[in-house]
Amino acid sequence: MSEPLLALRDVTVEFGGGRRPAVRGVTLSLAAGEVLAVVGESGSGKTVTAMSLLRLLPDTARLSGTALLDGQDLYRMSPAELRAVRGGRVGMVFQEPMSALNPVFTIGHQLVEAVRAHRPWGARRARERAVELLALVGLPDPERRLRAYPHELSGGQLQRVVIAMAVACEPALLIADEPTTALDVTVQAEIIDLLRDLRDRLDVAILLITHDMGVVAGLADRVAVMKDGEVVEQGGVVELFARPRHPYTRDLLAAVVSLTPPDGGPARAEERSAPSPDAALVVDDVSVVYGGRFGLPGVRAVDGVSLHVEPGEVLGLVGESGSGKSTLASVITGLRSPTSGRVTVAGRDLSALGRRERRAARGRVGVVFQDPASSLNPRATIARTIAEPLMLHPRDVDPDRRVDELLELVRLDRSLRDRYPHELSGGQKQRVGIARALALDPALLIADEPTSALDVSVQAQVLDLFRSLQERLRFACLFISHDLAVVERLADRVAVLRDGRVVEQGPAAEVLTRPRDAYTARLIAAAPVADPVLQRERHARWREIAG
Amino acid sequence: MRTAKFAGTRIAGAVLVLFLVALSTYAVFYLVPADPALQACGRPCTEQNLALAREFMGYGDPWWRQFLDFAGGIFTGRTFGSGPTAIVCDAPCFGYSFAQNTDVLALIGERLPVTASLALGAALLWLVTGVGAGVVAALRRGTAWDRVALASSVAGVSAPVYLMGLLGILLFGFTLDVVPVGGYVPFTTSPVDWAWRLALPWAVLAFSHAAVYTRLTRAQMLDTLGEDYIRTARAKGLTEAKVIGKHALRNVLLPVVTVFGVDLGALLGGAVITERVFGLPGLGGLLIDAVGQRDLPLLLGCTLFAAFLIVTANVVVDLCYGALDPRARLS
Amino acid sequence: MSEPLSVTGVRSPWTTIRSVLRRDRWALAGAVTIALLALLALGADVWTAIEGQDPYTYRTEALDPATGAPAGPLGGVSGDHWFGVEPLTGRDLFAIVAHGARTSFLIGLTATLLSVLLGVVLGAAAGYLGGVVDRLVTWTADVLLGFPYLVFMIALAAVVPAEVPRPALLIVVIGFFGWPSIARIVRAQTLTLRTRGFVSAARSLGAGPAHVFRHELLPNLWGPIIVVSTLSIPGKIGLEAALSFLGLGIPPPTPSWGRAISAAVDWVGTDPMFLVFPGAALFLATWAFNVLGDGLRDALDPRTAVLR
Amino acid sequence: ANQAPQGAGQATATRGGTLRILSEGQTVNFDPAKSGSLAITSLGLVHRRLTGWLNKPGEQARVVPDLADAGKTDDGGRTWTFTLQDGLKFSDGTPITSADVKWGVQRSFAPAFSGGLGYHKQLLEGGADYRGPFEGAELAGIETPDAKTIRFRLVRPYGDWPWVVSTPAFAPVPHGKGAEPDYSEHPVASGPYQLAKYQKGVEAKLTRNAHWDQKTDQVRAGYPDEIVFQLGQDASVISQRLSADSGDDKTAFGSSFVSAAQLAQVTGNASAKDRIVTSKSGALAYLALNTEKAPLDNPKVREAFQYAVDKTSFQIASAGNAQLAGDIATTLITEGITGREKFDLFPAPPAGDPEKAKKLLAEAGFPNGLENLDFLVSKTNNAPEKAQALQASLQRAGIKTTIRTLDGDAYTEETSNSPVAKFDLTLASWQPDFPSANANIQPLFASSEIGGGGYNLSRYRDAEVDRLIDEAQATVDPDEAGRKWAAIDKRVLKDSPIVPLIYTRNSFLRGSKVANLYIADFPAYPNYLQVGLSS
Ligand SMILES: Nc1ncnc2c1ncn2[C@@H]1O[C@H](COP(=O)(O)OP(=O)(O)OP(=O)(O)O)[C@@H](O)[C@H]1O
Ligand SMILES: Nc1ncnc2c1ncn2[C@@H]1O[C@H](COP(=O)(O)OP(=O)(O)OP(=O)(O)O)[C@@H](O)[C@H]1O
Ligand SMILES: [Mg+2]
Ligand SMILES: [Mg+2]
Ligand code: NI
Repeated sequence: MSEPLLALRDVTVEFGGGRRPAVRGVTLSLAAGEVLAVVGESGSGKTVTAMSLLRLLPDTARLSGTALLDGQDLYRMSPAELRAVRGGRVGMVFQEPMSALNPVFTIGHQLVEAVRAHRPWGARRARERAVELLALVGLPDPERRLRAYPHELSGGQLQRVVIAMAVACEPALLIADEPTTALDVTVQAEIIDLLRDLRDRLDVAILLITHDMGVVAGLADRVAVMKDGEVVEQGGVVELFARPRHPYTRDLLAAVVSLTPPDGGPARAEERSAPSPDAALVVDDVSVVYGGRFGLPGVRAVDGVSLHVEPGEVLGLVGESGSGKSTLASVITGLRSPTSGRVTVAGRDLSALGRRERRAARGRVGVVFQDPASSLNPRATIARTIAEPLMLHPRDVDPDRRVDELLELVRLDRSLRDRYPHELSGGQKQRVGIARALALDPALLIADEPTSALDVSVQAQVLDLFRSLQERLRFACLFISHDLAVVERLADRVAVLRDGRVVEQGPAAEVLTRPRDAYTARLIAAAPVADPVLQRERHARWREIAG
Repeated sequence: MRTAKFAGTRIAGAVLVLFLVALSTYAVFYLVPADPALQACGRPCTEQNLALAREFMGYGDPWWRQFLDFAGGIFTGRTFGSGPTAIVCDAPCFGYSFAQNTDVLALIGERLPVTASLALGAALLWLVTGVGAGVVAALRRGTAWDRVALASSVAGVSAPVYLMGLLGILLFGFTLDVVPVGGYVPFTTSPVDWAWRLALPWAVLAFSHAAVYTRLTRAQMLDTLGEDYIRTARAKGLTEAKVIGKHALRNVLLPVVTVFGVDLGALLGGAVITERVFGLPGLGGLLIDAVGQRDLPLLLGCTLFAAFLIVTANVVVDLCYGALDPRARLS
Repeated sequence: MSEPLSVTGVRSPWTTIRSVLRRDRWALAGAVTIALLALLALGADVWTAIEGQDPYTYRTEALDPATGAPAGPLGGVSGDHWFGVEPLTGRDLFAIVAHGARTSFLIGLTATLLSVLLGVVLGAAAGYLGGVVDRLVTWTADVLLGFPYLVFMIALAAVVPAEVPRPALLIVVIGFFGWPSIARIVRAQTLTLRTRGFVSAARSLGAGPAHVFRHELLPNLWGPIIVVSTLSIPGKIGLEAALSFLGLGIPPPTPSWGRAISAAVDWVGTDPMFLVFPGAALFLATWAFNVLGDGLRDALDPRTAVLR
Repeated sequence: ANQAPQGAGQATATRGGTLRILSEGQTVNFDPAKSGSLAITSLGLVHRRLTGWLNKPGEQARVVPDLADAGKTDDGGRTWTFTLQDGLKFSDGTPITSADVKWGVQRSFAPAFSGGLGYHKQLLEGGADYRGPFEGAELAGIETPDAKTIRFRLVRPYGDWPWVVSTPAFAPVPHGKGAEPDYSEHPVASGPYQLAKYQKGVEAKLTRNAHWDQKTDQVRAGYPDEIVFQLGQDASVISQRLSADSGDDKTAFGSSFVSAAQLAQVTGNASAKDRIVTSKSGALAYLALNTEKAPLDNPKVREAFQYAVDKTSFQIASAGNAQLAGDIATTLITEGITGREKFDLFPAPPAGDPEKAKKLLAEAGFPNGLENLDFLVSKTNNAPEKAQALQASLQRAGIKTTIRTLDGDAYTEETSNSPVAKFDLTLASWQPDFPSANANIQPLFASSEIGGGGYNLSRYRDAEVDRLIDEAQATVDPDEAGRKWAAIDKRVLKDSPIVPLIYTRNSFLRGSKVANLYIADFPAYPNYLQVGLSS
């Protein structure tokens, strides 16, 4: 076996404060052109391990062990050597794209900078490269996007920018931490394609951290499974999927939900149920236009959308990245007023209510935000964040007990109560967001990608919880997700959004098995399955449809 | 479009602010138990003389009338007295100072270059040193650097400018004899002399102002360094100088720019003490004289001008927010 | 709002301060200095009684008959006069500094508190609510900043009846004129903060402006607030002296640091100790509040709290 | 016209060079109508008046001829005639005539040019409602029978008229000129210098007036070729610069008083110490007692104050030591003034006699002293510091005071302008505008000077004193008048409306090359007209 490109030996990461090390004795290796997928429990130390390689952990972290890149220890490099590696030899995609970009610089600026940090290029040339990169990650209209600020892009779009940045200088090693979490399946498929292409063409080695077994199945050569800071099992992807040895791996694979394959039946006729008088949520012909800057035309992010959710019903909202899902959610939650159209919650138009009533009505709506990182106050502990709704709408419960209860519900350890957001893993933050949304037993829940950062086992638990809660409390839910399998499991009805318009809606089982719209059909075709062999076949087929 | 509308509201607001400043200055001035005409009454002062002086200077009318006359003068000009001794102040007339025998606008115009040289130079100096020291203090948090930066900041704000000025003159002017003391040489006459003579006043003014910048920068920098995008910038392989000096600093600057706007606006209105100590014929001396002599027209002129600068600085700052932080753009 | 959430992570300020003091040596030094100065102020009568002096009695015999400067080296420091004496009067400088601490602490701190309070509330309201509120606040701030407050003070000094307690008047006046600059800083920060996800999250839960201010904005504003307020203390103490001369302040002979310092500036050449003692007291007080402020800022920022 | 050089170690002045005067003020005013300048300071360099002052150390100031002779009256002081010298010329070369003097006086009546010394305005016939010459009217009280004679008719006999015509308004202004408000920036000169350049806040530069003839002038020496006023300088910096004595500062002197702190510093510097010029005497510093308000309306209570105050601590608070502060004052008439008699009605040690004061208070019905007197002081001139010294000394006699500081103008408003006075005590000082006892006493104690801008701060009102003042003013013979004033001095002090404290000495600092900078007994300012540079 040739000299590995990257070799981790006995890597341990500790965060002071007498806690258990976040990463313990991890030993991994990666050869050029190889894709190693790291999967595992949320909070098991995947991100910490990855970030330790570029020494990007906060000062509180203490590293031990060795991490050799081309035989050189990353942990002992001088600042100058390290700088050459960062973004040059090693590119990194961060887990939370929405906070990973500097809010005060344009996308273009940040991309150009990444290019020029390692290439002796002029501004013009770097800019051309930036456009090329954006096109490469499938961001439409790259020229215009260059001038956009991060807050003007959707979560998926930002993720693609972050990927573009990571591959800007054609690194030898790409560390991708959940690179596809926020992406709809079609884009996800494209990204996987891109990564594979990079690997094939440039012999790039990829350390892929993901919770999505479909992605693993489609891309990885080898898999390492982490739990509780340790690598519990590693091996070839086919081998591991077929014969998992460690019980945790087995659990993990068992927890994977997959989409029911299309039954090939005829497309359904268009159906559009009218909202009942006591619908929990009615969205009536809503449009949102983002004003353009400096005379540029605005973006019509939501375009005449009508939806409704009945009490006790789960409406799945799927659609490609940037199709306006989050924008619609922000309108429903009252954070943004629609350019036109009307939203009624439980029969009442929130914007027409008095302040007090509106406040009370808000208490009946729970929201899970797409970006867990930025939706948590960095100066508040987890417990306070979760208890916040209880402070706003005091209930007859002991807030303390309720917080524990909620933590339990989302499978978070009680010991996290007094931590601050920056001390949590991505999935942990996401679960905090879910706990907060459930704190008041809402009548309507708006959940924007609530499980995107969760590993399948936790995701399965959370989904089960969701289901049972939903059955018990009969809350209505607008469930935004890119994961069709999850939507299928959870939703009663599905609406498909594209370019701000609803292209199709109907009962989940039917829409997902017998799509009427071509776009929906493509989405379904692109959904990965957690079987390496099957997934590779499917992918080839998808390429034919897409191409 | 939106920027234009924003600028429009801001300008309308600025005019309103100036109007309010003028109005309240007038109103307050009439609260002051001192008769400006007393200055022009001479010694011995008699009731009759006093009444004459008052009438001539236009202080006979009720204050709001006088205010209207003043406001009108801006558009139409004014004439004081009559006959051959009448004083004509052409539009835009911002008042006429009887104590200085000059039209207020001309007086301000005469003094402005001095104050502007002083203020802008000092501002540049303190901005660079203050922010620089703040960055260093943040990066070397808890070390001797940090402690020294703190102690000198505190010294800067604690020591009266007057004291700093005197000590500076004593040390650099007389004992070491490295800089000339006092006086002002216009930039147009000799840029070198100009800078050389202003060096000490700049340093003194900067020292007393830099503290807030150092401390604010440090605090904001510490906040910002914890952000994820700093991590991203590092991961790109940017030099630390770029990560700090660009990615972090840009996010740090918002409050700094705010203070800067306020400070600069206030300073341009006259750095009273510094000008006095260094014998610089700037607006500060003019203002102090105006207060001391109850020279209402001059006082009002100076005040309005200072307010104008402050408001302008604030408008510029508000526009800068947009440039510095796209999220802060007013919607 | 009541505070039922003892366990939910909002530590009471006292716990924060205590934990800061335990971990941060410098903050501890600051706190100790503040405590000592407070002790000096509160026990001024006792200390000066021990010394056997008071801040009012003229002791011209302690002066150099040729110049009126203190007789003896170091500004007349001796067993009788711990800090020496004031030039031209021979009043005991230690007594002046100790008794002056009362005036200066009272005025400097309460006025700072008042302007910070006003500045933070108004600034946050302007930045968060925007629109009319924003315009009103910015305009008022601009008017106040541009206002010839010197004239106003002169007018006030002559108009306010002597019955109005001077310290209260001073605090209100100094506090009131101090808020605009703080408000502008807070406003600038709030403009950035209000678009952040966690603010939206709170709003979507039905949080009103008061809640958002208290629980979301304020914790993220501490940095600049602490900096600006701790640094404004010496300025406010100096302003007290200036206003005393205009007749708005504490009338002489009641000692105050500001007055002592401004008198001492003229004497730096001949009697530097006259400046050194009150100056050092002011420097120490400011420094102490700043290091303590730094410690608090760091403690309030969870990302840096664990360091050091 | 050459004075023997005075002052310790000063070299003899020679002709030539540039003299610099470092000044705190932002402006110097060279408009005679608007100026309140003494006859021997800045304005005198540019403008001559009808008469001038001759003041030498150790001698009483005398009125001497300047443009004209010292004046004659033949009806007991109601009509005064002055004859101009021959060969007088303005700086533009035109001859100076009596019409120009008359024009100048008339001009001072124009409302546009008020603000200067105006002792003549109430005295000249027709002056009460005269509004200046610019609308064509003439002042009835002035006649100019020929180009060299000028005659003044007064509304009442006034013995000090020759002093009055030494005030700025009696400088000539070319007939028909001077209507413009900024005449002060380009005045037509009659003195040895003319204003060559004037920049407010920066400098005023005087150069020689070629048409001035030394032979006609006995009060001006005209030594330097150029005199430059450096304006807007800080007092401390001035004293730093002059003590350092380097470069141009060698040929400079400061026009403002050297403060106690600066004196202490300069005293420590051997070379600078010799360059301090201190007046022998000066303005009367006094504590005014509001005679209209209880309990100070009781003369007995007021007398207690004469004993209660500690004049030594006041001296120290003023200048650091008695020597520099000035002698203890016991009379109203200041040194250097004709008729001054030295007496002490309330003999006490310099530090006061608190026991005697207590006794007097007890006799007056205040055995426990006085509580809560309002002690009003201006914030200017270190008055608060000096007031504290008095406060502490009054306290010894059981008199408790509260100091109230006011900004200079607000202070003037309350003390001299408002019809009623709220204060009990106030600290003031008075320097007469011309060297006559009249100018010492009348402005401070005539009942006509209460309120309305007058300086009778103690609001002293006594019909007999008023009558005596009128009488003394009408006396033409200086010596006889002097005796009358001295009697009034005693008469007034018997009532204790004020407590005389000290005759404040003023100290000035000069550069090492400045010569002939001396201060006579009156006034306590250097005579600018005689200053020159040593070679
Ligand atoms: N700065 C920190 N301080 C203290 N603990 C931390 C810090 N960062 C992470 N942790 C803890 O370390 C553990 C590993 O976190 P890590 O982010 O590596 O998880 P992960 O495997 O990436 O999970 P996920 O899939 O949810 O992103 C978690 O328990 C987390 O709470
Ligand atoms: N503040 C803004 N200004 C301008 N355009 C914006 C702004 N916010 C979002 N957009 C644009 O609006 C469109 C819809 O964005 P939205 O965030 O609703 O997408 P999304 O469906 O949630 O996508 P994703 O699944 O990637 O999160 C995108 O094209 C985005 O670029
Ligand atoms: Mg992670
Ligand atoms: Mg989204
Ligand atoms: Ni997923």
